[in-house]
Amino acid sequence: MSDIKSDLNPGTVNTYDACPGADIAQESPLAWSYLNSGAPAPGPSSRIVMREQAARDHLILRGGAIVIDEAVRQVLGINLPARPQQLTLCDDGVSSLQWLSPDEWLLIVPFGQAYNIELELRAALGDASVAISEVSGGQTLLELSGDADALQQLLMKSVIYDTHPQHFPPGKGVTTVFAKTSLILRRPDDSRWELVVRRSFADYVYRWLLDAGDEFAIGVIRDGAQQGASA
Amino acid sequence: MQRYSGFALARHALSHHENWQRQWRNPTPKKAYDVIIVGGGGHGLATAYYLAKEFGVRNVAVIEKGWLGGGNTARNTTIVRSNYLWDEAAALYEHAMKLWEGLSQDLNYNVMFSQRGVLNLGHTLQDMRDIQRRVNANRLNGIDGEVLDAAGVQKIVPILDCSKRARYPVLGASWQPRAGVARHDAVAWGYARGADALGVDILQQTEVTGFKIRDGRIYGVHTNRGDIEAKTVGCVTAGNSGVMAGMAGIRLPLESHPLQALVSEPLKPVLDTVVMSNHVHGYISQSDKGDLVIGAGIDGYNGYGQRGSYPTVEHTLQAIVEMFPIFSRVRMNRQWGGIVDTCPDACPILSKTPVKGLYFNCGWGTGGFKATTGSGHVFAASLAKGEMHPLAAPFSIDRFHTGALVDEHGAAGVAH
Amino acid sequence: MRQSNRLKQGGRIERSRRLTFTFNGNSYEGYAGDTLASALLANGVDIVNRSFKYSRPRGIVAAGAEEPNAVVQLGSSEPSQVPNVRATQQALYEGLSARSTNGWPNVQRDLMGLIGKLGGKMMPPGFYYKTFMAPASMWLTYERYIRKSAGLGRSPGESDPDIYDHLNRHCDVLVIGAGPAGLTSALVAARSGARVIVCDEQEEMGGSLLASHQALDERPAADWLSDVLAEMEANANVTLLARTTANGYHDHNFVTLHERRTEHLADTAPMVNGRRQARSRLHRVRAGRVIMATGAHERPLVYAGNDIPGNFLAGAISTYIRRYAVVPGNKLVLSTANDDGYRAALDWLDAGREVVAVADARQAPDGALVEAVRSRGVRIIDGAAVIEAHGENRVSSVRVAPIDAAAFRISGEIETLKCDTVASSGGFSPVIHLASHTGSRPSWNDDIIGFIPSLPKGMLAAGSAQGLHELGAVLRDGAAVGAAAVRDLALDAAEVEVPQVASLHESAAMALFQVPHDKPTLRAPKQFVDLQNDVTAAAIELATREGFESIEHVKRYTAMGFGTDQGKLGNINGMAIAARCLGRTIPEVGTTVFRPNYTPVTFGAIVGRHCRELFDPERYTALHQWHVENGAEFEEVGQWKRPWYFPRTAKGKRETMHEAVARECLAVREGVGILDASTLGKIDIQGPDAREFLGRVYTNKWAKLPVGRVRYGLMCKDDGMVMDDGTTSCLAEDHFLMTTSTGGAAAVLEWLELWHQTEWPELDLTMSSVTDHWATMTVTGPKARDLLAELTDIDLDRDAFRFMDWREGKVAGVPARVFRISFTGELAYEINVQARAAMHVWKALFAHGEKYDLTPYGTETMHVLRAEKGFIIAGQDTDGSVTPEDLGMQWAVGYDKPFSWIGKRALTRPDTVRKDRKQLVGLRPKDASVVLEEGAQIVLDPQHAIPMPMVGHVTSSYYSPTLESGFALAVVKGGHERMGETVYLPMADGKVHEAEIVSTIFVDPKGERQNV
Amino acid sequence: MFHIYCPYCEEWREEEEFHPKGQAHIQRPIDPESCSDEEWGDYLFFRDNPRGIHHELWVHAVGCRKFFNITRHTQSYEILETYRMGETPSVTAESVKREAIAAAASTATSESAEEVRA
Repeated sequence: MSDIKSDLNPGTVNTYDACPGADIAQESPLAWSYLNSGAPAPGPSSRIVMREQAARDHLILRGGAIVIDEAVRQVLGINLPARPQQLTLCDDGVSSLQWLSPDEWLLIVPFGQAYNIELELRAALGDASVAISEVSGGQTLLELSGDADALQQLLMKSVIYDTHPQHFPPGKGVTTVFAKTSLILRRPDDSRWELVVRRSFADYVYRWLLDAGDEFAIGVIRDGAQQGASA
Repeated sequence: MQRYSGFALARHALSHHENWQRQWRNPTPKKAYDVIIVGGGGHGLATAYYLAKEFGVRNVAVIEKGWLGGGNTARNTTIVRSNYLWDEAAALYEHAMKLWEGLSQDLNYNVMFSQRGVLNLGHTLQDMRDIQRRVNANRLNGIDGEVLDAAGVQKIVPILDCSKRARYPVLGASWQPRAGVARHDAVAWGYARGADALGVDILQQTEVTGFKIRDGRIYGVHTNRGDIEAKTVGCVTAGNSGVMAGMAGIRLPLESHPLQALVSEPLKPVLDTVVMSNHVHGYISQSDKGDLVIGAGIDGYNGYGQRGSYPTVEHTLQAIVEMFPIFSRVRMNRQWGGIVDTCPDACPILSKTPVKGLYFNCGWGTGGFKATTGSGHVFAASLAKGEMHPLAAPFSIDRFHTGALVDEHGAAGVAH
Repeated sequence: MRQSNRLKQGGRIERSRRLTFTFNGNSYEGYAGDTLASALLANGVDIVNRSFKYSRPRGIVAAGAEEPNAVVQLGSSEPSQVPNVRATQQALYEGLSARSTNGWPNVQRDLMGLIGKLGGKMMPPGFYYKTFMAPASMWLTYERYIRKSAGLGRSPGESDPDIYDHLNRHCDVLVIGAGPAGLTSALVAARSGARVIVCDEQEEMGGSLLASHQALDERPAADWLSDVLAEMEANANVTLLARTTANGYHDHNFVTLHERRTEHLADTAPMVNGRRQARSRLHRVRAGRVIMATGAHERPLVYAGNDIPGNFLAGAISTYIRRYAVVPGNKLVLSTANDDGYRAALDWLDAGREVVAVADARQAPDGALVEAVRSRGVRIIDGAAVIEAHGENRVSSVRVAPIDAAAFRISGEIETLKCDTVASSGGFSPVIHLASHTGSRPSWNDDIIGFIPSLPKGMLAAGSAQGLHELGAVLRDGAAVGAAAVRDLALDAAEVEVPQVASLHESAAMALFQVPHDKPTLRAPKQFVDLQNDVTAAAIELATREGFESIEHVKRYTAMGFGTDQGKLGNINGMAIAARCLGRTIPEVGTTVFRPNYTPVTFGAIVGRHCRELFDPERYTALHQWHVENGAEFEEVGQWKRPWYFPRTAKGKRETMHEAVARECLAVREGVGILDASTLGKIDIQGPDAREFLGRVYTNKWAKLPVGRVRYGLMCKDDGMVMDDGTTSCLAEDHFLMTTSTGGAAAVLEWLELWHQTEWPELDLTMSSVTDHWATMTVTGPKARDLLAELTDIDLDRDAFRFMDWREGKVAGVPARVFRISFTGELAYEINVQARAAMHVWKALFAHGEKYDLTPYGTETMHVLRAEKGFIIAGQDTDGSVTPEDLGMQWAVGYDKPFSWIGKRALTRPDTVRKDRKQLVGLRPKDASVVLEEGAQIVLDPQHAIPMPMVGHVTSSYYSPTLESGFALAVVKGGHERMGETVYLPMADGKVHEAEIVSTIFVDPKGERQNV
Repeated sequence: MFHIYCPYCEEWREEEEFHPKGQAHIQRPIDPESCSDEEWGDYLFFRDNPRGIHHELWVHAVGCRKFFNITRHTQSYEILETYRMGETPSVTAESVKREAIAAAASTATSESAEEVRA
């Protein structure tokens, strides 16, 4: 292409570090919700605690499992979760990689790392046709912890997927229907569930959880809310 | 035919009602008829009735594999309206409406056609544009209609939540006062009684198993009770039309889908008109018995099972409770499903076919009941004359090849 | 009268907990553990309602879901009203307040009853089809009076104070019914390690065991019951749900269970620890196997006067005596055709009351129960039945006669016996409703004299639900079925020792439905089949005489089975009567079909939490808070809340929409405005074949779009009709960013995936939605460049950053992509930043924008500005019947592209090449002050008679402050060839507007302003 | 409500996660320009509508977003098979008919043949 601006793009795919710097005031998708619906603090009777982990970068990887597997082993030091519904946690306790479809994975990494990881992955991938799209601004991670029975009940009220421990052991994650929207539901370990929620639906999900969780005196820890810049 | 009236009722009461006659005979099939109608639902029976009454064709058989009026006629939510968008559809449905308006007297059978008005609610600016477009077109087509604002709607239906609190507040509505509801079973029975009295043979429990076709022309049908001959055959089998067409080697652009409905327990009168909403997706009226009659949406998959998926019912009741919060503690008694044959443009097929003498009347989708009268009338005219009636002509199968669709989706996205 | 019918001992009630309640305004007492029905009977209340059609007094006849009469209005306040509650299924609670649903002025002395008596003769089935026809204009008036008598209870007049919820459940085995069969099957499944749910509609689990005489392993049935329940409660894999009715069986073993969580406590749900709890809950269960252990309903006999209060089902008598310690009368006559009916006589005797006689339709019955009754000195009349009950408000005597059931006649002398209570038993109908919900047709079985289920895949039936009768057999069957269910699921079935039950000698039951009368049915006193709908045997006979021969016809003509009990009591009797009248067998008349629900379910429970604020998601952009704080009015666009306009308030006066929009429009045309465009769909497309793919899904060309450039694209379906539009930017040779309309975002992505996955999988590309990732802010107007220049490091020089270019750089310190595209016709920059920094950038723009009077604008102004430029909105200016050519957008159609892109072929069909298709044009009203109505129809001759030929309609119409005139876009037949012609728009108020057909571009036709 | 085995997620999932997309195996004509209006109309609008075994295209919309095929009976609603794009069904109306005939031949009773037909 004659018109290609080399400063704009040297390769066949555009990579661009669009992460707002740590000095920029950032808002999680729940900023409006905290203001509008409040955030009940967890109390002694709270059987469920909700906490947003906003300070994360999210990447979608799409392409063939074999080439991506090699690249993630090289860059992240983990195997690609190649089985359906598989969720793999990284050693840093923050990053994770999740199967979304036979050619699609969700990579969650600490805030500000998406661009460098994308570059490293692309370098490792070489000419392989793999797409990497950053979606950090478009979704957030909600963490639910507390009494296992209450959590189970809350999830049964909200998602149509079978969340019984026999059917949903740690290390699993699914995209499913949540109330009248969809989200990714994951179980990183025995103590927590995670919801990956689209930004524009986050307020609905939040209000739903407060309402459905009321009988368990659900509480909200807000310290994750504005962490984007400081993480 | 015994005349029905209040006086007749009193007279029969004196003889313990022992002397009422059959409403229709149970005849033995003849070898041949001038016209065979396949399908003894509302549309088929109406076709036979008008053939005999208006067009002098009385040597007619209606062949029904089950019991007459037992298909969608028995399963719909009984709404009758004619406020369709496109000229062709509006003309056909308004023709039907005019026949509805004298039907009880014409049949001497009270079909309880009750012109209590139909509201189509608008909840978005685009809804309101569509409503204005439709009402303007209706008016110039001679069909009654009015655009109401939210206050106007509230006046007609005080129990409707017209507040700003709603997720999708009511912005206004179209209002057709002449529209309403009718007693669906009575329509089939009234036409059956009327047709029978004029000499039409209604053959129930008789199943057409094939067509007798030679050299591209029809000569009759095979049935489980033997062959029956006729040189004109009209197929009016709704959800089963695709299967019937297959027997004649014809393909139709139809898909048969489940359409669900439900009723509440009977309640003292609380809702006098029909209220429909495309946007929150539900419609409701109250029957003379007191049941709230509620329509659910069409299911997206093909199905002949006379049932659909449960979430469709859930979504419908969510919409009803959103519109009428006071109904939250009312209880749902029964749900059921019909099989609707839908066309790509949400309009029917009234058409000749490549087989000479074989006609189809189908594809009414969710709009079949309200068209019963007009559909029967123009189809009878077409069968009697061998040429499609002018009101039926735009609905030929050809349109799917020329592209001349009559696309009512924009105006009639909701099932009813 | 204080619980005069309550026995001193026995029952499962808690005598220490006295409860007060009111019925029809009178105060009564009962006990915890009572149902409303048992408490009313305990207090000697005979008349609980008036019948629907004839207004006859009615009493309680049954003890469960099959009760047709005792249907009451519950609720002590307006919002807590519940219509049509069956008293037999309503637990008593302190303060319960109930009323009869019919009866005027009251249920005891009802005036309508007079009309029913006098006019009843005039009301055979279907009478309304035969009258009220003249004159036609009077029907609505007649109907108003007919409607007055409609309905049972009434709707609340105020909104529901309660909440409801759903639980989505999954299990290996769902057991429906916790009677002897259900419990043994559940026990096997639970011990086998399966995930088990057991539900039962009653207040207590146990079913028939709760009132059983029989010993299990030589212990009282209740002891075995509590052991089993305790074991299952302790098993973490078992969920026990009492007060929970399985209402609907759906495809692939999906079952809805309705759990009444608080209805036994109060009419509004009490708070728990200061928090609200759901009044009732719907469990949406997906089960590996479903075991239908739903038992059987007793059938009453049909005889004259069988609706007078004091007529009961025999089994109901036993239930009231044994479970509730209530004996609802003094002198009993039993009419039965089987041994089971005798249990009522035994219980009646045990309660210390008199059994006047037993009329047994069979000759010489000798079963153990028969002999037990005989041995207590009760007179048993063989081969006889109660043919008629007498009494006004309570049975006072019966006529008993020997009958010849086969010949349907009285075969001997009739005698009259004094009594106040009649119990009847015609046999048992398995409760098979759920099995037929998905269309399976049950079949008639002569051995059990009833229908047995034909089971859908994945469902098993156990115990009396499949016609078993004897308790020992029922228990063994339950265990066997439980084992079969777990084996189906590839589990090893655990051993369970089934308790031993002494087996009783039983004499064979006889098929008896309608009892003959000394008069023919049409002349005999009313013999009721469906008590709730007042359907009599005569009505069924009349229907068959009139040609209604299928049972479906009979039901519809007579309304039999359409009540809230759905014919549980009467339908089989009705079928048998129809069969008798037609000289056919029951299976020849038809089968019985059922639809959900088994018993009615509250709308609220089905709706669950999906109401009020949670009815449907509201989608917000990252800037929503700012919009709210700045007074925006919102428009619904799909699920999004988009700012519609931003009215300002000056000197206490708030702008009208017209004023606000005019101000916003001028700000953009003359200064600079800003729009939150974040809701546009955005799709990130990567891969070597991305460009080829674009060429196939868009109508225009993409082969040569250079990196750094943006192009407008139009998308059609394969029928040639426009479906969506938007811009797509080339980010790199193999990388594009597509935008779609707000409403079309999800559908377009699914559409593109459909083509890629199913039609062209060989194309190497992937697509991901980045709609929510990027926030989009459109800065537009002549001063847009000046403003943006203050905040960005991007070179904004008009030649370095041209119209339809995009660039990367920082805006307000945030990395951004900026697109120089324009939907307003003015100089415009669409700034995309990650949504988490959107508010920062937006606020920074306003901080710098103050000196330019940066004006936020909403969708309304956006629409005016785009329409002035002739830009379409897909879905507003198109409706699925408009081609690119109809829009005059041939410039966006690549006729010579090598691949036959989606929609191309359809453009050459006869109808799409018609010259007189409706085409998009501009309309200029002759009177500049007129803003045409959107949706107004366009005619050429406004004098034409109705129906008036229409040639098109207005799709978009606004007032333009720039033109100082109304203007519109419209589609008009052959419009492209009619420039300059005058058309007319006749309105509802009689006015006829005149307008001129003009170009769709009203402002800056050469496009110079966007290119400055 | 259907319970659907997603051939990509390799799990049974609830119908609410899926959208039906009409008849499966509709092939867009390779060279649309050479199609007659009749052929193009057939491709656009005419679909099989059997009472019986039907091959349908569905998408796991809330899930892996993959399109796949379902072979389903439109009267009983029983799902006989799900299979990935590009695969051919192993159960068809013809195969079921063949098996029914074989089964009827192997069992002497006419009753079981009746069942198979139903």
